[in-house]
Amino acid sequence: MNQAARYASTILLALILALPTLIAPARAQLPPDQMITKTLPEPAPNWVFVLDAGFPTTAVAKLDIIDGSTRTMLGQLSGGYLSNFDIAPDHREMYMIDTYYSRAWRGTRTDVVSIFDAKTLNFQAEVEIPPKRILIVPKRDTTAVTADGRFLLVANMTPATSVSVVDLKARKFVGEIDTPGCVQVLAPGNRQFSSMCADGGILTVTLDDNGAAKDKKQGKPYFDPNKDPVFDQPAVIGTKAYFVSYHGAIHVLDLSGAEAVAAPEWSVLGAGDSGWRPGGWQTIAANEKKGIIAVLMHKGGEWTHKQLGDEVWMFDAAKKSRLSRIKLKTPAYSIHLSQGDDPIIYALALKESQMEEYAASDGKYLGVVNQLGTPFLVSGP
Amino acid sequence: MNQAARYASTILLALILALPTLIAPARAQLPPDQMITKTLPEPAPNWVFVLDAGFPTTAVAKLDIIDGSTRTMLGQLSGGYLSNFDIAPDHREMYMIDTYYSRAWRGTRTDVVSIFDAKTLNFQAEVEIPPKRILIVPKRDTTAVTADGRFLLVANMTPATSVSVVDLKARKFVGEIDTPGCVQVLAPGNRQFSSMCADGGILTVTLDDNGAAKDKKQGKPYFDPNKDPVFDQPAVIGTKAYFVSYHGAIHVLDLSGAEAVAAPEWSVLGAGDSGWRPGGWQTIAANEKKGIIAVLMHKGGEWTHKQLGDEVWMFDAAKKSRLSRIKLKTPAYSIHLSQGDDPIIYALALKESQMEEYAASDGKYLGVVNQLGTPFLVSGP
Amino acid sequence: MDKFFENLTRAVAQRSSRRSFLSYLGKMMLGASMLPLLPIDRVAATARAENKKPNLDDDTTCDYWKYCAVDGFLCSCCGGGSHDCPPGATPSPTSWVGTCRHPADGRDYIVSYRDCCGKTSCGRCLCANTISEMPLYRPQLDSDLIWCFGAPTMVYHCSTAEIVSVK
Amino acid sequence: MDKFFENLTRAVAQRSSRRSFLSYLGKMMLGASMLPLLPIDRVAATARAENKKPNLDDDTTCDYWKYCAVDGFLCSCCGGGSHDCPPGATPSPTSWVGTCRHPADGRDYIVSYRDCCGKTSCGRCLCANTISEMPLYRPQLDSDLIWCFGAPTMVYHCSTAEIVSVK
Repeated sequence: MNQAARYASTILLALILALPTLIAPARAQLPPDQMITKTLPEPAPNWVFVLDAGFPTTAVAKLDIIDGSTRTMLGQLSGGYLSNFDIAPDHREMYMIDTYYSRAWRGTRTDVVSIFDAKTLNFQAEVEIPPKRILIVPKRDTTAVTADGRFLLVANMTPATSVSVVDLKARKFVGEIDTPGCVQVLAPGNRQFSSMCADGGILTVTLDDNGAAKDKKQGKPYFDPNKDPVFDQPAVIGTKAYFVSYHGAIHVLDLSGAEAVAAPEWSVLGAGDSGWRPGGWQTIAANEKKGIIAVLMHKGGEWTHKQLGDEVWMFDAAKKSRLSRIKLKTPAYSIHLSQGDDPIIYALALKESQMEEYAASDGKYLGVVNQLGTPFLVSGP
Repeated sequence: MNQAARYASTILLALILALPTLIAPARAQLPPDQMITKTLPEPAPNWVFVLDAGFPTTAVAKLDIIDGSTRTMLGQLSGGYLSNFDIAPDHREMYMIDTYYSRAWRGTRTDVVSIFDAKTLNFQAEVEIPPKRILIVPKRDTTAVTADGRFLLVANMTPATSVSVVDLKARKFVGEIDTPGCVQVLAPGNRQFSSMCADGGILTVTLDDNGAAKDKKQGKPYFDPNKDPVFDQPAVIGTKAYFVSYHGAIHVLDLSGAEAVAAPEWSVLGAGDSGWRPGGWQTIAANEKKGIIAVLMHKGGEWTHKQLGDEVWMFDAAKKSRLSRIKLKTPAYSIHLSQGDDPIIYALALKESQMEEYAASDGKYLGVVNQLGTPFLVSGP
Repeated sequence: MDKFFENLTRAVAQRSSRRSFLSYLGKMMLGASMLPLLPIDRVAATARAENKKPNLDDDTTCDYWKYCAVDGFLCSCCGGGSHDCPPGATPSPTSWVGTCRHPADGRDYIVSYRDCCGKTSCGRCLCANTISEMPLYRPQLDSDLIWCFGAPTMVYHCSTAEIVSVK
Repeated sequence: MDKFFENLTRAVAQRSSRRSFLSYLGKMMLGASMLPLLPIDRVAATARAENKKPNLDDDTTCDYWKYCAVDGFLCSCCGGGSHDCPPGATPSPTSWVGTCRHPADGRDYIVSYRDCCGKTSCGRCLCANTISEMPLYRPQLDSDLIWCFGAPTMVYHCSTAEIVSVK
């Protein structure tokens, strides 16, 4: 047999699927493998979603779906340029909010909401939206899904600020709402969203059943950005947004009404805590059921608000008192709390491409999930 | 002034360009900067092109243009999924041979040759080619430009093998040539190219002035891939291709005729070199003017052909004798020799994201260029 | 024989353009074990000699026995398994091949290294086992290729190792 | 004033759709130094206090004096300069701003941090200086945004620091 024949025969081999009926075992041996594509069960409370921005390129984002109880990777979603992620409240669908250029870095810009089946992770459909979404190192609240899962809201900046509304049921873009001077979308209710304004106020936009703006109310400043700005990534649980400021003030806003309502502010710093500050990317997390707040802390001076956190400080939200200080094995950039009865602290160590887990109750180190690229955001179902 | 006014005024500021005539200095001080976009001079012999595959994603390739004499970055080209790079022989244009999906990882695949002005690095035009180009961890000879700069050749695999021909003068795709059982394109002449075949032979395709195949000749096997396969990335200088095998045999093929002509084979291993092997990605480089060959070597057993090289062995091509052994500071994956009178060895340390430089004459370490992502390929003008 | 090779690969290419390609494969009646397996036979002989202490237990490590020639991100670390694609990824109908000796039963198995396609790189558990790996002019043994021929897109996600048969 | 802000940003957005946007900017007659600079003034006061030993010589390092609030890959390491885009990249007509004290003349300069756009990330010399940096609801001081508004594409390549004026 000549070379070409050998070549052809090996190419043939390369094309063969494992068909057990065709390749009958002559003697006891391992059976051929049957290749399948896995599917996912219903999300559990300790599942965790980690958004890898794909630095340094950021042209292709990636969402890791991880079971925090076993610290195993369950699957991934692919995205585009600086994509953001959301999940439907009923957990049936997942969304990547993407920007694509027809030639990756040149050509036509197209922004879409990519819809995935949450069980198969198969791509289902895309809804094209105006090519205006905020392009930024990923931030949680640049997109949001209303509590009933009907509308997906996308914050825009051109640099004019507005919000695109997608009807997820009809799978179509239904309109754009101007939010002058206010950015991001916090959507604790079914027919409204809140944006954060330059003056420290909150704009509340009420929607009608078609996703159009019915009412807009800009609340008075809740904090003074000139004195002590709050981080722009609050922990949003239910209808409450938990903000922490550069200097450690906690502002809890109830976003359920037509205008945001603030609870009295308090500080994470007690006597002897001088020099400690919140810092990182996602600097605050909350578990409403347990009434606890976690804040990522480091020691540093003014404008160290992005310094990695060495510790997570746990607080009783009602008593406004510290429960514990948890030293992290590896300094973290973003934290999240699972929403179950025995919450886990998830801490993203950006430079080490890993996520560490700690028990919120006693700070016990639970383990690590590594090789996560450049993980910026962490959230849960 | 209220918050909104302040906000507006700072946005205004953010929009201002440095216009020295508008901002007259009141007293002695640094003048405003005048922002420009730089341009490049004519490529010098010690320039070097490094292709960053953008691992792990590989969706956006990047070409670094580096002045090897000063070890400074001169500029970059952006690419797509597992792109390859070529430069026009007259150095007026540069080419990225790209694959794009309309949604980065889904949608419609489009393969294009992207044409850049070599002075401004501005994108000039694209030529769409059949979406069949070989998608592989970047290899030099998956594309080639003919010596006169007229045609750009793109090796395809579907897995059927063929070559797409682009007329660079007319900036259009002119046709596809089947190359059954043979892959890659080596193009030392104006109207021909060579491909490497599964049996160790070389297919020579002669082109007419329209870029169509006029003649095909498949030469007898030059080496036995079953016994000692040659690496598929020869150093191609002028009309000669310098191959090295897994076991260290050197095969020099003259590709100028209608059929490749082999010079007698010889080995890089002498008495006492037992256990050393070529290995890495680009494992061989040559400088024809100086008559020298560089081979990347390591100590290892069978099937260690991708092990990083600890040393570069320099040979006199005519005398087939070793000139020197150069120990690398950092093990390298790919090497290249500049084509000037005092050649530099460029050695890509893939894991360290850097390129080290050594004098070919005496092995002196010259310095390093770092932060190069995942550099796989290195070539020169 | 060149014609035969050409026809085969053309057929693949044509089928690849249809989504129904995968269903066609079920009907393919290629008696792999009856075909002469050169040069894989030869390659495998060497491979066995080089294969050091493979493990039988942990399919998320590069030295798991089936991975003797795997090159890429292990699907086992990405939500799949040693021979399963992660959710939402498509098994490629084409693959490169290798031969790995099972450390317990001592037999040599033909292993098909099938990529899971249609998502960007998983990025975890990168392995680069090169036993029996050949250059691009022997594509069926070249693991650097994107082995997604016939899959809906040529975008590589991760790699699996599937036992095809005992040798 | 909200309306004014809205109109301004709308105008930018509209012009952005035309390639001629850059040429328009030459005609803009905005007397920057005459505008009240709050909250930048306030921010700069703190910034000065925090700014430790900036260097005057090496614009490829993060502590070069003009880079007190830079965030991104330095164009100086990418074929550009401290206030020049690398070949083939487009200077963004929009930017975020900061105030840096020159260590020799002791003056405070308004610095415009303009991104070079239209190529994928340079990937070299990443700096993340956060002096005076504010959250997203103060976008003009947020360096995490892709500041390529008005450029042909919103694809970020690298960052520059351009002296606008003495304060």
